[in-house]
Amino acid sequence: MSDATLHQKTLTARQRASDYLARRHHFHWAEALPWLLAIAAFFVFSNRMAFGSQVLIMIMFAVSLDLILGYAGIITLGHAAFFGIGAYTVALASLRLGWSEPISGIIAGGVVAGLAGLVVGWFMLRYRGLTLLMLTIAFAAMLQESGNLRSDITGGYDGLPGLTFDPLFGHFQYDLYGHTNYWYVLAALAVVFYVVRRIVYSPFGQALTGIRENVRRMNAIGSPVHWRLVTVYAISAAIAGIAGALFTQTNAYVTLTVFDFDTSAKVMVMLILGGTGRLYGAFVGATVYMVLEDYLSKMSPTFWQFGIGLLLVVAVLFARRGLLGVVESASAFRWRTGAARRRFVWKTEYWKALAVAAFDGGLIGFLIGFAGNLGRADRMSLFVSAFPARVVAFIALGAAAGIVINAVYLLVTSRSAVERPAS
Amino acid sequence: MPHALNDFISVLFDGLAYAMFLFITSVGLSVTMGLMGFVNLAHGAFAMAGGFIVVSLARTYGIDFIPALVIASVTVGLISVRFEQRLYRRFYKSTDLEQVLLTIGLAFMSIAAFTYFYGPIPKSVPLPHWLQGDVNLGFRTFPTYRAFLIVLGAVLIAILWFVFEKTNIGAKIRAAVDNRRMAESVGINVDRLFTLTFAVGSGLAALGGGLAIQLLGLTPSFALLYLVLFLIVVAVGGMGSLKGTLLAALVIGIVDTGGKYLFPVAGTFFIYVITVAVLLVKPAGFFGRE
Amino acid sequence: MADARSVLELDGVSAGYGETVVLENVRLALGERETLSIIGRNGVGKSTLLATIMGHTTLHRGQVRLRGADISRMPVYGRVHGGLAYVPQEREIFPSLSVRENIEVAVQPGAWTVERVFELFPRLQERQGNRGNQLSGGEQQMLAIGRALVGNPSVLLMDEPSEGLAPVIVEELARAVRRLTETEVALILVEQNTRIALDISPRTVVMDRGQVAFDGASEDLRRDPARLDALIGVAKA
Amino acid sequence: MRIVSLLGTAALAVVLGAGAQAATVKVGVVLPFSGANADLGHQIDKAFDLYVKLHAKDIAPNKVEIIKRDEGPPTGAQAKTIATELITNDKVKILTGFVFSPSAIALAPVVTQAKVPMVIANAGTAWITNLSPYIVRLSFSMWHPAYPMGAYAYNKIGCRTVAMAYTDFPPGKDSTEAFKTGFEKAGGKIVDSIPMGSPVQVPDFTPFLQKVKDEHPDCLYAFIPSGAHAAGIMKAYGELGLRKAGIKLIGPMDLIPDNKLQDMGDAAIGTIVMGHYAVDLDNPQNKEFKAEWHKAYGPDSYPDFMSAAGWDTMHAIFDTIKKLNGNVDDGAKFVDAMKGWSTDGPRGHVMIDPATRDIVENEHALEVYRKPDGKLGERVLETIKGVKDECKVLKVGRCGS
Repeated sequence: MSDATLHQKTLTARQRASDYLARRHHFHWAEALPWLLAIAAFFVFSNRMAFGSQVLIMIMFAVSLDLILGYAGIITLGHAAFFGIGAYTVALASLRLGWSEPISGIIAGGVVAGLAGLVVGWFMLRYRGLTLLMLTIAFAAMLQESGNLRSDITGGYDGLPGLTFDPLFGHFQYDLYGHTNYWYVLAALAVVFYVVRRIVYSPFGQALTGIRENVRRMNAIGSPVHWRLVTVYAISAAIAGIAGALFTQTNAYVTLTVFDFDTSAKVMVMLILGGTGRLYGAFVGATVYMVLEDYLSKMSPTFWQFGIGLLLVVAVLFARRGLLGVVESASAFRWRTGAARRRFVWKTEYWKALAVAAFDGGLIGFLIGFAGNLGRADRMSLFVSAFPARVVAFIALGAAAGIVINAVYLLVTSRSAVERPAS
Repeated sequence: MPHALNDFISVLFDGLAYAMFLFITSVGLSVTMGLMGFVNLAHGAFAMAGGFIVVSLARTYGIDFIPALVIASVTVGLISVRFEQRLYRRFYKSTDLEQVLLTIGLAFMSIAAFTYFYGPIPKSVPLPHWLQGDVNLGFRTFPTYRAFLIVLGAVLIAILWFVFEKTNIGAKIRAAVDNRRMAESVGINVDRLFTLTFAVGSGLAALGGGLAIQLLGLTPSFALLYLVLFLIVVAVGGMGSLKGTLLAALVIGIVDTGGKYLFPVAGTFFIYVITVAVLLVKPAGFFGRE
Repeated sequence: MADARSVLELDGVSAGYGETVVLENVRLALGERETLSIIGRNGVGKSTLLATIMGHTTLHRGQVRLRGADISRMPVYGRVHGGLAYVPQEREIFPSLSVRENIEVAVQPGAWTVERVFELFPRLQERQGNRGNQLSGGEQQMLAIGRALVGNPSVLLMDEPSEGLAPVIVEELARAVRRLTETEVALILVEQNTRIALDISPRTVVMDRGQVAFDGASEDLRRDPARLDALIGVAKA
Repeated sequence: MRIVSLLGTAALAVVLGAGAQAATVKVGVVLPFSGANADLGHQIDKAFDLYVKLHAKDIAPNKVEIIKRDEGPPTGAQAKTIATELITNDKVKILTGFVFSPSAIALAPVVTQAKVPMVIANAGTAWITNLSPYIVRLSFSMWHPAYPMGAYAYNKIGCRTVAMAYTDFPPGKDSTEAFKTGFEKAGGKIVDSIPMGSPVQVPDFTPFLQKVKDEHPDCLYAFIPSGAHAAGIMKAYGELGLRKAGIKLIGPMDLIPDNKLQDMGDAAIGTIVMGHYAVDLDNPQNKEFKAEWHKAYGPDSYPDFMSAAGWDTMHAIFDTIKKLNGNVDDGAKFVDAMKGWSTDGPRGHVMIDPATRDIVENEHALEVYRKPDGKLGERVLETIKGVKDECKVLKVGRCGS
């Protein structure tokens, strides 16, 4: 094959690829849905816009993570570093330089965080897997430690209070209800999201997905893997920085805890929950997580974490590709036909599985009942007297729960087995 | 005694004791991640469970600290078998992200559950008399509990080293870490090996949790609070490597102690500096496979 | 050919990696103590065939039977306990185990012991304390064979044992393999080196695009080079 | 009957509220109920609940409705969001709780804008009350115990040289700064000041205390958050044998929170702290408080300095509601009504300084000893009456603004 034909061939391939991308780039009508919901939320929950703004900020933060985690396959537990850099950029600019114009402020936050991402990414992105994970954690932790070391500048863990920002466009004041903030953050999110969407569906975005799928091959075909990764990392850092800047502006306050490991872990959990590598996964994940957290912590300020944990475990058991994955498979789902339904028979395996589930549920129930006695009672007598009835009740409850959960699991998984092309 | 020498001995001794705690608690995580490729962020929850069982046994039943430690490790080890068989096994072939979601969910649940049963107040446990006070080694005294940690750590390391390096089962574990597919192809039941090592790892974590009561204190947030520390030990040592984990625990333990002793202003900075330095030079950790 | 005395049978096997199908409707039976070579061009599914017998692939259709029992759903280690052994193409020696440990982890009760392997490959005995990753290619191949033998298999699967080795070593290995054909064990040998393959086994299978293109006496192919060339497609041009 | 009791309590209120209906006052309680510092939140929450339960009748026919929310981690952000919502969505008229200073700091502009009083039950960074005219603090500032401790340590305990060790966050710096000011004024010498890591994690305290041991000062002044850190540092202190080496442990009351004291064991005996409350404080109000507490939460649960402040906080809120006869819509009026409020509570006599809206309370030098019944207790060595926040008196740093 001559060079010329080869060249021609790549050209047409490239042409086809860009046609394909252009097609995918068209907006699907369903994509308007989250935005319409966000606007509707304003009118329905107009008293709760302080919380609403925080949800939008977390969505933006999760989108930034999706860009590197979902599309480039970079696993990080230190993304709070860039969120924090953005947050402190606007805080320090306002406090020390008197630069209080909000929109230029978030741009500055994005630029500073992006530059930091560029430098750090250049060093770190030679590594992958656990090594990279630990480097990202260490970077965020070192920023936090140095911030505390210079608490004369950063305000340490008491933070920088009394930040004031100019009215938006010199006109809109920040009200107590957070209405201005909500529109402001929503607009920022829309702009950022548009950019991210462009990036993802560009040839650059496709190259990233290629890197995620197979680094070695991308290296072999001469793709500048490292620089691409660094570039996307910097972009992601910049967006995280913008989210952080908005965080500072809407709160008018920032402390060093923005760099916490918890912040990084939480945003990652939100994203995986919603579904990685699908843009709107960040919307679903962040919203579901934060609304549920808010709801549960209202219901039980002390034990709400149990509900969140359960959500995550159940989500990962039943929704392998995140919550958005469920929606996608639901839209492609056809209810079993009569023939398929008949094929679902209660085999002995299922009975066995249910028996095991009952045993496990009973075991857990026993442990809970038992531990409950151990933890609650500091005296033996209570333990002895309350032992039988309470523990037996817990065993029964656990066994019943085990059966129900497993039955549901079996039904769901056997359904997907039926869906497979028949042999 | 010259001042500098005294400093040096202090750092070495305290660092060693701390390192032993880190090793005991982290080694299970290292093997889980190395052998099964499973990111178990609920490892700290097993450690915490061990700690609380020790508290319950010692305070409710008046069982001595040492037997309580043994019972707690064995119990948690056994319970972890069911977790592994019923829950974790489904996720060996899943992505890291799903494993993260599952195990962090479990950690959250455990925090809330233990808060419910034990409350949020830090727990303590009565130590036997022979573990209190100082031991005099002639030239200076050392806290007995720390000395006990060092001895216990050394004994455990010797046992683990023997099992891992000198027995057939150890060789099988190493084979499975090297190449799971091939290990199965020579007839090793890797699933059962996983369950076994997972149980031992969780049991050791529980032991670490019991030992931590006296060292760091024990509250339900223990499940996630020290997770990063354990991950650091695993990453710096190299996943699945026993001697790597030991070396990492020693380096982290002694450097952290030395840093706090000599330059307290820099706080925990040193741990991260060491982590970054080691990983930049040896990305897979001291004894990890590239 | 699938008579009652076959030790291993593949019955209408379609298999591959994940959704991809590499093998299609493969039928094959191996008699007790029989030796069989599989040849064919690169990428026609020879290695996949062995991997499928071991249980490393996704079986889409068909059955694999060992001594008449269906092992299609049996885990890999179960198949080994049932009498299969595998020498993979890349040797896949455990790098962090010593030579002796590499063999010891695979031991199943039976006639083959560590000592007997050392008799077959004296060179391994000399290096028994070395780590697996310190061996030369030929030594690794010997170790891989020895490791398979101590499992005391009734069927031994060997994937291109001669690949990438110096001719002298290849000869030494070929001698060892010939000695094995005289023992109790049945042997399936995937081999690039057609000469060695036809030489070692009386029966040869030629594969093409995931299917069995020829299954018969090696002698027929040896006598008819044109047919052989046509079958293995000889990509020399 | 109800009218008679009303008449007895506030004649003026009856006149003012003649036409008014009985009001339900919504009070938002923001405390850390989950996370590493959950036990601090629970200590205060229990006191709140107890007070509301026992004294609901005091404000009849008005009622309070308590809405509890999780303060979350000490970031300020979550507390700000949920407290803002308490105001905008739940329409609470009074905010209270706040364990962490960042929460109070973050919220200051909000309460100023919303004109909702914020009654702080713990957060101790000294300058918080300067941030908004709607902030009233019933607990303490770091300076309350630490500053008088300086002089007391030099004059009464006999500390000539002191090493300070503190958790490296603003309250820690505040507390050591205050102690240092008082101590150096009295003539003492600080030999070292050791930051012991961030409040995020409980570290292994041994290296820090080993350093102190090797420096051999007369006394060790330690500030740590009163949760798991307190238990940790006491263990390290005991284990390293610092007391045997002649180094006395002193500090603010955070060092020996009453609900963790029994677990601290022999190591704690001889520790001298400055504080506004101890379970063993001998006054009738405290005896009653303690009895009710044990009745409600069992004999092994103890109130501590945070609970005592929580009790007084709710007391002040109730008294003010009563005083205004339930007309609490005007936040400024509510704060005005609180100024100068005083009572004899579990802590002894306390008063809200009208000038600073901060508490004026007694500080006690307390020593840990073993009681005849085998339990640990705290005995009062000396009481300093009517202590104000000296940070604001001396106008140190941000306190001056």
